[in-house]
Amino acid sequence: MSPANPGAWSGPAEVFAYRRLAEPYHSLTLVAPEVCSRAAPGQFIALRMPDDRSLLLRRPFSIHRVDRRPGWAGTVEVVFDIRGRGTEVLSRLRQHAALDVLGPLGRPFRYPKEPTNCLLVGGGIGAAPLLFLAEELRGHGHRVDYILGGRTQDHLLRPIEAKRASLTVTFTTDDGSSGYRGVVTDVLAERVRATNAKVVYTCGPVAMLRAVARVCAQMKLSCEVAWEEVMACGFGACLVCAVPVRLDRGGDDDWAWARCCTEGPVFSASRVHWERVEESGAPTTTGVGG
Amino acid sequence: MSPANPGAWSGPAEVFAYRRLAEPYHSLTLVAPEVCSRAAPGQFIALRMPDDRSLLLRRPFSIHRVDRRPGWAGTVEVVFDIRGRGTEVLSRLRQHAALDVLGPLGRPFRYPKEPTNCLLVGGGIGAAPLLFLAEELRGHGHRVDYILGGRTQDHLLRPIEAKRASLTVTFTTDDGSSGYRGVVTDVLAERVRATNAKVVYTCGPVAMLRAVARVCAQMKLSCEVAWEEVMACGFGACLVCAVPVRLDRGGDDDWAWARCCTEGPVFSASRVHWERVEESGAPTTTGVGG
Amino acid sequence: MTADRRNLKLAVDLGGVKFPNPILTASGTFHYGREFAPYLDLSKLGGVIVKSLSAKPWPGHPPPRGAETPSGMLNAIGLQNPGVAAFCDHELPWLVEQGVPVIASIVGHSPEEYMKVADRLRGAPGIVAMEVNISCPNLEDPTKMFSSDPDATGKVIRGVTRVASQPVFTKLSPDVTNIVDIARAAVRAGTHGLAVMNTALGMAIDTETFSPKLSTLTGGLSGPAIKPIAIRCVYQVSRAFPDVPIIGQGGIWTGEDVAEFLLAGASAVAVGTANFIEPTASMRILDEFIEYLNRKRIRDVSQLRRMMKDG
Amino acid sequence: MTADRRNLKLAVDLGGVKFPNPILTASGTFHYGREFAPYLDLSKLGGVIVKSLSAKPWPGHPPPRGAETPSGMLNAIGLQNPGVAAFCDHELPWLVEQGVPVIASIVGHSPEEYMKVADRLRGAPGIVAMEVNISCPNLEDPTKMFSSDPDATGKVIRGVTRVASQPVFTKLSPDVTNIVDIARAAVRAGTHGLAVMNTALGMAIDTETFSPKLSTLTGGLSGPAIKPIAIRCVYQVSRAFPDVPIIGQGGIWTGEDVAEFLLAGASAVAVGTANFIEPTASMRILDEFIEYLNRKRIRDVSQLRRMMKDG
Ligand SMILES: Cc1cc2nc3c(=O)[nH]c(=O)nc-3n(C[C@H](O)[C@H](O)[C@H](O)COP(=O)(O)OP(=O)(O)OC[C@H]3O[C@@H](n4cnc5c(N)ncnc54)[C@H](O)[C@@H]3O)c2cc1C
Ligand SMILES: Cc1cc2nc3c(=O)[nH]c(=O)nc-3n(C[C@H](O)[C@H](O)[C@H](O)COP(=O)(O)OP(=O)(O)OC[C@H]3O[C@@H](n4cnc5c(N)ncnc54)[C@H](O)[C@@H]3O)c2cc1C
Ligand SMILES: Cc1cc2nc3c(=O)[nH]c(=O)nc-3n(C[C@H](O)[C@H](O)[C@H](O)COP(=O)(O)O)c2cc1C
Ligand SMILES: Cc1cc2nc3c(=O)[nH]c(=O)nc-3n(C[C@H](O)[C@H](O)[C@H](O)COP(=O)(O)O)c2cc1C
Ligand code: FES
Ligand code: FES
Repeated sequence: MSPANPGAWSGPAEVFAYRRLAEPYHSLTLVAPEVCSRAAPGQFIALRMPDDRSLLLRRPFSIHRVDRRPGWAGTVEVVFDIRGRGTEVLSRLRQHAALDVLGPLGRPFRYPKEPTNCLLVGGGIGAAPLLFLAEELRGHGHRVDYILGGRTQDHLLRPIEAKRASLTVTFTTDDGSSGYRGVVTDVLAERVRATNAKVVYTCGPVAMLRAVARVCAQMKLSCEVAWEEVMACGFGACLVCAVPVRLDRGGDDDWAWARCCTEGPVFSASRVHWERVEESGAPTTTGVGG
Repeated sequence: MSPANPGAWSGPAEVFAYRRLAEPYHSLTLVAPEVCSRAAPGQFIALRMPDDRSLLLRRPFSIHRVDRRPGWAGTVEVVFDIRGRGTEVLSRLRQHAALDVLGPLGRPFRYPKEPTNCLLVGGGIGAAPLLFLAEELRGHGHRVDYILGGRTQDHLLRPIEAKRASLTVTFTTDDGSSGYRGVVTDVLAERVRATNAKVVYTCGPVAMLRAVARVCAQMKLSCEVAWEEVMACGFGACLVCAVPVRLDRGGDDDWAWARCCTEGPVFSASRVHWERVEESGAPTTTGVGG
Repeated sequence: MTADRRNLKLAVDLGGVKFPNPILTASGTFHYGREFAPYLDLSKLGGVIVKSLSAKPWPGHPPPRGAETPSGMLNAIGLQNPGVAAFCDHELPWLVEQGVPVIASIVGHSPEEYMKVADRLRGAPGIVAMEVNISCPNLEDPTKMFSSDPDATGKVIRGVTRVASQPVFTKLSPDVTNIVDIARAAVRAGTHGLAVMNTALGMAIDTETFSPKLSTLTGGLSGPAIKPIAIRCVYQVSRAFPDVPIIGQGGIWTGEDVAEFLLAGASAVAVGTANFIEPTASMRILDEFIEYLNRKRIRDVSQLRRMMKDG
Repeated sequence: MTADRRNLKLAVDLGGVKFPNPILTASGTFHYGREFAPYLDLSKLGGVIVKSLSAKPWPGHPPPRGAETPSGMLNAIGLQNPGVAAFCDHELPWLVEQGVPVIASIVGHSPEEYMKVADRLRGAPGIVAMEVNISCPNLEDPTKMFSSDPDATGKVIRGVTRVASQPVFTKLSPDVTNIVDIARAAVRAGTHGLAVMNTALGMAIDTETFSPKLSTLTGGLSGPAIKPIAIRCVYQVSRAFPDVPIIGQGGIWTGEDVAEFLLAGASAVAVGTANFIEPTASMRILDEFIEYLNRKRIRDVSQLRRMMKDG
């Protein structure tokens, strides 16, 4: 268990609680004081799969919330939906189970220097890091408003907590089962004006990030996006998690692959080279590895 | 869960109890009525490794004991020592854990037709099936005496139960820490005479089986040996578990590989082609599989 | 069968060879079927590929013949079998009686030996096809397997197709520089289809005893560990020969694995090592595959071959 | 280091190249070392083989670049690297400062490109050896990798050994019909040692989206799944060239795995994929290996090479 500094902490954590949330979502709270004390919104932890050695790689999860109550071992909560075998295994864990954790990892959201009106835009499970972010922003004296979207009412992640964490919350659902019928970007411009927001923080599917970033660019708002890319290591060693970014000089041909896990997962929307972002991994040449 | 007939039963079993025995040995009792009701001494069950899919193959274990108390779901007990990852995983199982079982498998010990004096010879963990055998033999009206060997006193498998299950018990240990200092075959001929045994049942390391079989051949006693060979399937499909046996006509060149899992694990010592039994897998040609 | 098969087309046609569903059992992992009868209804299988048959009985290798590896296993059975004649007399009739299509896997040390087996099986009732196992040392050059050389492959397949009365599937080995070259040699020699793939050559050493875990040093690696290699081989071969039907195999464990092989270009699959751990694996996999088809609203299995998004 | 190293000889000498212990980190799985500094003391490693370096910067492939497979993973990074010059200016000095032997892995699209990299590294301080990654498409025939052809391999290695000031290790691919033929070509071309082996070509398809899991369709398979293939390759090559030192790699996860590779004939090993899951994997593996040596009363690691019981 190396006291990784500036690196992440790595070691076994005990499951403090597993909770089933609304329909598709699950919550896992881990006792991990070393992670808890250093975690910032937008960072993630990489969980090793317990028992099953055929599941080789760690699974990355955004830090959903931390509990730093004094005189109490700090806990870290992640929320997830079941996508495959790993998340299914995690959903079967119960109190006192042990889990190997690596974290906190990655570059967090950055806060404005001056008190600023901030708008949070989350879609589906992508909203995971936004509650934590809302609390921290308000702690730093910023106003926080929130747009929370999902396919249906059940896919709105922790709506009550969202209400508590921000001044106003706007819900959008594809089927209209709750709030506005449509997607977050349908209401974005209006909410920006209504809340007089100067900074937008967003995470969710790439298509949504792209749409939000476009609106922000048009409205000249600074925008930070939390990215999701397949990872193998989570700490910068493998180069699996490639995200196309403009280089500082910024010409359209002047770009490179950035590592989502260390240079991200939070990127300034203006740094992402959107033209090069594939929404589906359409195959190119054939690769030989390495 | 197929009602396999004449095949084995296959399905999930609940761990009824895990017990740590003397130093190197562990005991696992499973609730498996379908296996319990059909099991005969010398047969084995094949346990699938829980959780870890990287451990592909089932592990075969002799049926140590069954509990057929009326009005109580039948249980099956296996005893084992830790050889590798699989047995280590099994040693961490506790009550109520679920385990996939296939069994009972293989050809059991055969009993004499007439009331006969039987001598059981077990070495180390190899003694696993002999308690069950002793009970059944006595139930069929045979006299049972027992030679139980091990490296040290701690390696004598269930000595008290051995005493209960047979008329006389002779212990041998390599270091003399209990009973006769030496190996089972040092006392075999004397015990045969003293007990007037006509049939010998033995299991343990190949070297021991070979020595016991030799003595029995010299003394013109019928002898059954329980064999241990690496297995993949346990029910006759893969041909991994090869044991060299003489064919019925029995000439030295007239032999074939028998399947330990279906034609054994119990073989008549006279059927084993001892000259072809390798005690260490000294490599021959190079294989390509298949 | 728990899964819902209504208005699903499961039957597949591999260049004239018809199977009621695309899930077969792989050679050497199902013996001649008898051992599985207590566990499943063989007539529910797409087909059974029997343990490879030689002209004369082959004794096989001494033990140890198997070893576990991470998500896989090594084997060195040595193609033990009683010979094609004994199979026809004692095993085939029972197997055919079960009402399942039988594929005869054949093996030999020379093209002539392969032809002898194929000849013995001419018109044998119930045998719908032949799978030629060319992963076998060539007596003319025992350092090489037929499967590692296009010419040796061509010789064997030309000979077999000449005498065989059934369609011939050539079973390729992954242990070659370019599997498409071997496939081409087989196609030119008249093979009707291909089986992709056989085990990969591997080895394991017991660090306690310092001895190899197999009596033969090296052996065949199978199981989920090799699935990515098998998918790659099926994809390469199917894209090179789109009209040659392929029986995919290598590490199949779930219904999704079956879909993955069909997407890669196979027309049917064979379940191997999974049969050892779960005698009913083939039935579970068929059920899972049917559930997958229903979930994805795929009405005809043969559509999958054309659904992969590879630009 | 918890394990007891007293009167153990851990240092190894690979044809003049000395490492304090036989456990190195594999190219592309340790980047240039910086990312691991927070987790372990690099000076405790036998050596670091850096991510492959090309003459000019290589951008690498688009995502997705990785996928998990049973006990393994596929990758298609595309040899992304900033080029040998940037490495020498910005990375090498820091790495050398850590007090760990550095092996430079080099790659190119032509023998000339390989030579350019080797030339740029001539006499570079701290670089004790070069590993030539020939698992790269050859521009003269992009359907082939250098590693799949003895002549192409010979050309590259002859060129590199001519300009390199450090001993050269040629890294072989398992995806060939006869790995000994490629090894022979490298030895004849003057390679000082061999690295066995690189990833195996594999593929995976997402059955939900019908898309390949890698943007490049195929990629390199690594991890415990391939260990049996790597052990077989090391054994074949070491028995063919007993005097050529081998760096074994492929699926190493435990101290026993290290012993297995040395028994097969390797003189040192490289830990790869394990570094991703456990940043401290190399140190744990070293500890476990030392415990193994103590348990088996082996005083000098180089003894293991001669201890295998293979008749
Ligand atoms: C920075 C970051 C933060 C994330 N935060 C969350 C979160 O808070 N809640 C949540 O539910 N999910 C989150 N994800 C996605 C989550 O990592 C995947 O859902 C999970 O890895 C799937 O594992 P699986 O075994 O269930 O799925 P499988 O598809 O079986 O996984 C197979 C392999 O693919 C990888 N993989 C599959 N999908 C993804 C993905 N979308 N992103 C990265 N790797 C993937 C897995 O890690 C594993 O290595 C995050 C991903 C990243 C990169
Ligand atoms: C018919 C039969 C009855 C047996 N009865 C018992 C018993 O009652 N108690 C007991 O402790 N052991 C028994 N064994 C041996 C037991 O199966 C092995 O100890 C066990 O499989 C080791 O698994 P592992 O993962 O701990 O060891 P590992 O060496 O890690 O196992 C790796 C692989 O090798 C196989 N293997 C390793 N050793 C043996 C072996 N000796 N025999 C068969 N397969 C092996 C394993 O099944 C597994 O597939 C029996 C074996 C057979 C064939
Ligand atoms: C993500 C990744 C990147 C790799 N990059 C390189 C590389 O740049 N050059 C190279 O020679 N090998 C590269 N390899 C291969 C490894 O060096 C190693 O040979 C292979 O992964 C087998 O070892 P392992 O199973 O322990 O990972 C890479 C492997 C992985 C998984
Ligand atoms: C124990 C065993 C025996 C096998 N025997 C044969 C054989 O006789 N003929 C053959 O063509 N393939 C044989 N194979 C290979 C399988 O048919 C199959 O092609 C291979 O195992 C890959 O599939 P799998 O990973 O699902 O097992 C054998 C495989 C195993 C594991
Ligand atoms: S996941 Fe390995 S570099 Fe980002
Ligand atoms: S273990 Fe498969 S035949 Fe005996």
